[in-house]
Amino acid sequence: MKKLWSTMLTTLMLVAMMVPVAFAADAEAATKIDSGDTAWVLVSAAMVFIMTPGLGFFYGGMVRSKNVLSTIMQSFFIVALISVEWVLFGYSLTFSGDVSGIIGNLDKAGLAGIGVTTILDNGTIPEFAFVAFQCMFAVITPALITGAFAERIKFSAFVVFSSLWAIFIYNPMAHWVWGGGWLAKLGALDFAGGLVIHILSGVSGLVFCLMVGKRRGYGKSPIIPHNIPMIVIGATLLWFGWFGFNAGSALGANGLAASAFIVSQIAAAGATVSWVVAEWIYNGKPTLFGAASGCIAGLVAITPAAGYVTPMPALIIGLVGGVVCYFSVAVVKAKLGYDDSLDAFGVHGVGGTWGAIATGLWATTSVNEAGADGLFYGNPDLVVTQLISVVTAWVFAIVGTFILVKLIGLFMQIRVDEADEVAGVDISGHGESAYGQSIVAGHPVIGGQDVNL
Amino acid sequence: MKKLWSTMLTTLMLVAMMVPVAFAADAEAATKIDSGDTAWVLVSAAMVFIMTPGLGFFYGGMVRSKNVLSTIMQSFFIVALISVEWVLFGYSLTFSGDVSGIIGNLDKAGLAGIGVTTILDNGTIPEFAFVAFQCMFAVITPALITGAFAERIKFSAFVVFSSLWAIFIYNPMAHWVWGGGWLAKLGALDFAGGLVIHILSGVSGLVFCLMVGKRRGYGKSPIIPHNIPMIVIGATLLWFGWFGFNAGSALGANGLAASAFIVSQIAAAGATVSWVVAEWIYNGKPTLFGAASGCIAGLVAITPAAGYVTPMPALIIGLVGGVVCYFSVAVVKAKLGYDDSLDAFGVHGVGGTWGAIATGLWATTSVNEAGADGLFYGNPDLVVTQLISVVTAWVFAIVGTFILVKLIGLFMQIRVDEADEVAGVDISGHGESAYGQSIVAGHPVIGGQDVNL
Amino acid sequence: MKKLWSTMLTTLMLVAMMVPVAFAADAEAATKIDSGDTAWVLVSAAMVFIMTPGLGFFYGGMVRSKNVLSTIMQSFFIVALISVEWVLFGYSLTFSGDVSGIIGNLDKAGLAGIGVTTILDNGTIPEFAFVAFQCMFAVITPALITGAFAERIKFSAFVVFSSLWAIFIYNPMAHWVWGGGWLAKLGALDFAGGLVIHILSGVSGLVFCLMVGKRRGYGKSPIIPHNIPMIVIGATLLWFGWFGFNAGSALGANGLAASAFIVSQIAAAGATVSWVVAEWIYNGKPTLFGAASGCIAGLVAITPAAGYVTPMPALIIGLVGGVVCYFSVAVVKAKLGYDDSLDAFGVHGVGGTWGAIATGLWATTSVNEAGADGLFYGNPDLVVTQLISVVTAWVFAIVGTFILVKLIGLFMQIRVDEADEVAGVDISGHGESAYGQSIVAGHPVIGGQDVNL
Amino acid sequence: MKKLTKIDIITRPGKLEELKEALNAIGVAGMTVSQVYGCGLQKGHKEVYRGQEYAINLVPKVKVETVICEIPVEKVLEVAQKVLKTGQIGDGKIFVYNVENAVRIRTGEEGDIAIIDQK
Amino acid sequence: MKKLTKIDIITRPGKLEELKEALNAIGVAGMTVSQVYGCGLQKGHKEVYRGQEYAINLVPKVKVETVICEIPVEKVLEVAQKVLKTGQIGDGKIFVYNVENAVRIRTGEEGDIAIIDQK
Amino acid sequence: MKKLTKIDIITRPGKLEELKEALNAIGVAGMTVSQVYGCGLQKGHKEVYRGQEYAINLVPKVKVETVICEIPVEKVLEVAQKVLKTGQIGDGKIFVYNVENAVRIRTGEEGDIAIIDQK
Ligand SMILES: Nc1ncnc2c1ncn2[C@@H]1O[C@H](COP(=O)(O)OP(=O)(O)O)[C@@H](O)[C@H]1O
Ligand SMILES: Nc1ncnc2c1ncn2[C@@H]1O[C@H](COP(=O)(O)OP(=O)(O)O)[C@@H](O)[C@H]1O
Ligand SMILES: Nc1ncnc2c1ncn2[C@@H]1O[C@H](COP(=O)(O)OP(=O)(O)O)[C@@H](O)[C@H]1O
Repeated sequence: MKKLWSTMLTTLMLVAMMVPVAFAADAEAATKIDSGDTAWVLVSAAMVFIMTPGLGFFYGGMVRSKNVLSTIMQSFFIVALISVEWVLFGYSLTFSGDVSGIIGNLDKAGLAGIGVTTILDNGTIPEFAFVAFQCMFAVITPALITGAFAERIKFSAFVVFSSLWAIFIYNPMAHWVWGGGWLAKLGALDFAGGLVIHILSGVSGLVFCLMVGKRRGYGKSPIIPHNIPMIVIGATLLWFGWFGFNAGSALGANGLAASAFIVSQIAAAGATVSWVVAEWIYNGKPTLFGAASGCIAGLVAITPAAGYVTPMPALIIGLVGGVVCYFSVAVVKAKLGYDDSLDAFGVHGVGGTWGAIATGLWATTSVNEAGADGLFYGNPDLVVTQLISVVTAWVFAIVGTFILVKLIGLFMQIRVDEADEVAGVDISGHGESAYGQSIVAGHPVIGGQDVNL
Repeated sequence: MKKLWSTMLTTLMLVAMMVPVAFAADAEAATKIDSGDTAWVLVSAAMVFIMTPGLGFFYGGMVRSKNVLSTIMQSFFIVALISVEWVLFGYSLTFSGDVSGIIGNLDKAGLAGIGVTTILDNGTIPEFAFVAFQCMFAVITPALITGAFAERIKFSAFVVFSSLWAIFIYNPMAHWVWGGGWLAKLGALDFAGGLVIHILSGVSGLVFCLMVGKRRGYGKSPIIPHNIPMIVIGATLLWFGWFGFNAGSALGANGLAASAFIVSQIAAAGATVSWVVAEWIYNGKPTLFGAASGCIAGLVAITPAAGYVTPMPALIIGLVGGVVCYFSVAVVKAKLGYDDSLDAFGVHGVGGTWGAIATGLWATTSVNEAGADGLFYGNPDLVVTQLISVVTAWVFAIVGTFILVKLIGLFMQIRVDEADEVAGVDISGHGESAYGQSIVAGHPVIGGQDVNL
Repeated sequence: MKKLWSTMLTTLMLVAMMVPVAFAADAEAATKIDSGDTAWVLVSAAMVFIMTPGLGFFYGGMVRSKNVLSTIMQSFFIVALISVEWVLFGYSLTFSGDVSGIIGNLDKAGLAGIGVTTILDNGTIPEFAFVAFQCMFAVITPALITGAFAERIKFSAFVVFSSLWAIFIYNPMAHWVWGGGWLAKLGALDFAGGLVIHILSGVSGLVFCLMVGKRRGYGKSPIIPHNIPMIVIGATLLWFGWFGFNAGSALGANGLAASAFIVSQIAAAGATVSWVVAEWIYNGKPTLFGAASGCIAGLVAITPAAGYVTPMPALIIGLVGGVVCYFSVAVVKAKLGYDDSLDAFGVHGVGGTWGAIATGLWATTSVNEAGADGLFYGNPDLVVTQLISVVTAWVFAIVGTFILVKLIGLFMQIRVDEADEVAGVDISGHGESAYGQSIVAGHPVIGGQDVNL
Repeated sequence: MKKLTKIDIITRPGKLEELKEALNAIGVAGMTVSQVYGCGLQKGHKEVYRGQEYAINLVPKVKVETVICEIPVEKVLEVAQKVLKTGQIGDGKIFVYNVENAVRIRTGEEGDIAIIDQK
Repeated sequence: MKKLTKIDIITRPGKLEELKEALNAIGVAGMTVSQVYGCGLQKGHKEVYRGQEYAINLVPKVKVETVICEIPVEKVLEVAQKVLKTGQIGDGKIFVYNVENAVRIRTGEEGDIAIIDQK
Repeated sequence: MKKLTKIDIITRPGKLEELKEALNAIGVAGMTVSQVYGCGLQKGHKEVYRGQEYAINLVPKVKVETVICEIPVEKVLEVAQKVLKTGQIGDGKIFVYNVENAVRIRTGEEGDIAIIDQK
């Protein structure tokens, strides 16, 4: 790469001696891989990768110990499942060409036509780096949904649902916003995925949990987290990875990336503080679980705005995001009585909606020329566009998930049997116990019969 | 960014054809963002970020299970609290201008005047990247103190103390050393924070724990770590993040960064080996807790020296650091009888002091022209400067913390009540249990009264 | 660095005006540090670092709770032990010069002659960055072996074995393949360590566990994982770090790195899916432990091929790798009856062998000109070369480990006493309990006698 | 001193809360609960780790111990059965023992008054 | 109703599986197991945390409780001793108690039939 | 054979070490300890998870079981009360039971000698 660069440079210099070259040089430069940008996007991809297992721990700590493996499994397995889907169809459907603004084509199915030297269109990084980075986004989105139906779903139904949801809900929506589809043309702003990721997953989770019903005992016996440190490990990995998520979405190591980085930190910090303060006032005690929830709420809220807003608005977005999500999980959910087990909707659906609207309020072209000015910078139109895109995401998630769940229900059982739910999905669905106790005797079964080796 | 670069390049070349340009080119180059340097500093910021929750696990594993949440909470919440403080005042007080060598001004309060295109003075990275990177340093420093008073402090007192300490102790000291204050002018070397971070926090911790008194039962009943694997998870995240901490302090992806990286690894390795060997000889068994403590001791010791020393001195710094810290926590603490719960002083105070002195011994300008030669490179002056700065940090930490704790004690209760300490701060202070047991029955309380949904 | 670059540039331009410079420029460029490449390799080193403690958790979760600390300790301490060995001798023996194709010389012992400005031969990064990156490889390899003899080895014997193995087995083999030794000259391809790391460690583990015998109770009483979430934390850190491992091996942030990154993800995903599907069919349930094992199997299999194959072959390599490793641990091991405690051989030995052969099948110069074409690209010779190198690695591991274990057995006890094995190696070997229970009473012993402070 | 009787109830963990409330309702307020594992007619389950299958035949149960004197034993047995009976194997057992004496540590009271709580 | 007897066996955790099988073999199928810590003649061990030494004198043990009626107590004692005896300090103790009554919750059966399982 | 008596002491976990030492001092060396949860007069506490409040009414306690014969029961009761009494609700209870027999597995000794340790 370096050789290419210097050969080019030399040629360039020779040319420079003879003709006015300002534009030529510009064009040339645009077709080169920049090693710094590439390093940043590759690291970001790895950081976003770790978010999904991290989400597994975040969710896994919240469930009862009899369901922790099934919960982590949903996030962990989805990394594999959707990565395969993504390289086979997903990437192509999302980012290759455009069919009537609705969906991409299949030209890049199986990553056909992309090679080591292929550079991302209008980018400075290898297209493979972009494929990998976006793969991690495609992976985490359906994983977020799993919080809504945790502790009561059959693994087989989950696998089918997640695959179909990725293909029929995620890929189109991502195409509309990021792949040059109709929402992109409309001017909707969604820097790192408020619409595509958080609203879509949160609202889908709400629909799914309403359709599948409450966990047995919900509201009667206490269903409390079995391991709060595990929740915090998850939140830590999520927060860490989110820097790649938001700042990596600049697709280069530049001022915009740095700006997205700092505003993400500010919003996460603001929401952590505001969630904790809210519960301190409302429930009388500040909690670690609240702090861990707050940072996620803040990061969700800043996600769509990360590349468009300045630090102080980010602080407001975070502060408001923390309080709004707190009330939606602590008060609204209890009032309405649905069982969104781990608050996929309360945090991602609500936080994402707030973030998408806030983008319409505080976006400014001083941060990002490719963006737009929001309401507080004199442009009320952006709010309207953002509202349209929010409604679109809600409606698409509701309708799509409803159809998918109904459809799958025709062919297979979605919810586990009562006895299995009582015993716990870890044992009944996976044949494993999270915390093997020395006291739990038993004996190895070999070849189907008991033996003494 | 790339376009800017090539436009500049072209212009440059045209100029080059007409005038001698050596200096001009230098100046020009200095005002550009380098994508590789930016990528490295952003990643480093994310890596330093993860150290503070990591510290939460490191500390959390060491306490009894009834206090694990309150301990993790102190580190986790501080990330949010100090990030907000940092962008509002801290960054400006530390790095904006200089008022009589003592403190910065408030010109950059709320990050005013910093934009996406603002480049760090004398740097090759966006200023936002520097703000974020330094934010993580400001965050971890007060978090380190929490190890000294773990298991017995009210959360409210902790919040007030940490905020005031950050503003009145950390910001000035960081300004003196890194912000162009009087210690910087004196020539004190502190590459990544031996003085500013480790001595300051460790000594402050010692003062605080002496003022607040021992934990109930200390020395009578065994107060042993409830989860050593959790300690190791913390140590792992700390070690990982420390590469960003030390090598990121080069503020670029260059030879100095690589050098700081390798010497950090060497010192960490040396101290791990020497701590384990010391306890093997002294207590008869090598322990994992010892290994996890040793690596931190080594990393602390190399922190001030990381950008100034070569590999073999780094090995000595690590080996000595491990042994010195081991004896300070295993022998000296027991002899003196103070209750620094998790050895904030024994590891950070002692290790940081050793590192700052060692920098005076082995620093060499062959590693860093911006540094100085130490005693073993023929310059005894540096040791004196280092000793002055060490004494300064100790005195400032002692006086500052003493005043703050006294002051806070006037307005609020610092230590939890006896009954709350016995029950554990998790339940009494936060209303949470770390490890929810299925057997712990109870029922949901809704709207203040029992209901059966 | 930037200044150097621009000074050079200016000089270059002046030269450019007078002479034909194509080659000169090339040569010049090759001797510069590229900040993007450096950033990527430093980050990769940190990522590979975290793999070894990660391995500790991966292995630690699989053992019984009485042995978890001793198991994590083996991985954690090895980071320190081998890092010291590496900077003292290992790096020099592996990468400095070449003595008859067999081993390097000692010119760079103690990293002599490497400075802040030393650039890697034929590279664009500081040599220190390469030293650090390769250090992490040297560290993880003996750590992988520990899975084979977990739960029954004395720590002292482990320390001696690991040190000798690193010097006499790892360093030579790494030199043969990567340091310009005879296998490199033969044309063997091993991008990130299928031969050097996985076959070598896996086969050595098999030999060791056969020599040391089964754990007491193996096959009679259930020896089941004590903490599956801990296994998944380990697998997560391994998967995350593996991006640095494989893509970092490009030694630059370029198209090859991006390609290695995406094929690693694809293979890991493929193997996770195929392992889970295999056990679902064979044992009736899909498990999280299976998913965590599958991703590692896939990553092992793609390691040697990562810089030579395109995405679709990577998918096949992963899918096959998952199934092959599953059957080797679930069926073959049980049939043959050896006790490779945590399947170091079944996953690394078998997966590494498959990957090395697969490289011979699907390597293509379209991905990497420095590589070669494999069987499916019309060149059957590569398979032969790969088979020779696989056999070499097996034989070397078998003979070397056999000699080392016999030798060590002459001087010290390798296996723990029966009573210690029953009590657990944590207490008997390290004097620690992983999970301190509040109920486990006792009292502090100070100065060898009981006191009441 | 009235006769003191200890009743051990071994049953499914999920029923604990209900049992506790039912016993409270008839005046049994004091009890001591522990986590136990049981085996009997109820089948255990199979677990699989890396393809190796294990028959796990201890099932998690909860044990409630309560010492009573005023409230008739039959009443406790009746209430407990009512709450705990599902008719499925594994509902558990109740065992009744004689107690020789009881002490309330806080007050030093012995015998029946040691366990009679005045609200 | 035959006399009901409860036997508590406190022994090394590693012996549980063998004990359970041996008891099953003589017809004792129902039992309740819990994890306990014991102290007695058996020495505990030293643990060290950051150089501070602690004498830990509670040793992990397992407690097996079984209520029997048809199978003679002696037989159970004999079988248990055979399986559990290693001759090393710490083998544990067996305690025998009288039981006044037993109830099988699932069926409401009381007395001896409550614990006699028909296979 | 002297009469064997089992004493169950249920009390606060933090008092375990002191209790153990006090009992050792009067010659009670053997005991078996387990972790239990109790409810009674002592109030539980409130926990809050994401704004949902739960009344947790089982309090962690420790149960010490010791079978004695030579040492008088009253002495044990007295010593235990002395150590454990704080006067606050939740100090716990002591229950005394008759034991029919005891066996030391290591030696096969039965009855009182099974629990008399010669130092
Ligand atoms: N003889 C016994 N002694 C002690 N505990 C028993 C006995 N029989 C059963 N149990 C306990 O009761 C539980 C339920 O018994 P089980 O035979 O499985 O079903 P059921 O109570 O419906 O007959 C067991 O898991 C065990 O804990
Ligand atoms: N008097 C006792 N009361 C209750 N449990 C006892 C008593 N004596 C011993 N135990 C239990 O038996 C276990 C073994 O006793 P110990 O004296 O260590 O060895 P041994 O059984 O070989 O004499 C102890 O750990 C304890 O759990
Ligand atoms: N009737 C009882 N049967 C069994 N255990 C009891 C009984 N009453 C109390 N306990 C145990 O004693 C503990 C303390 O009792 P509590 O009523 O809270 O306070 P106090 O002992 O001061 O009266 C309880 O937590 C419970 O474990």
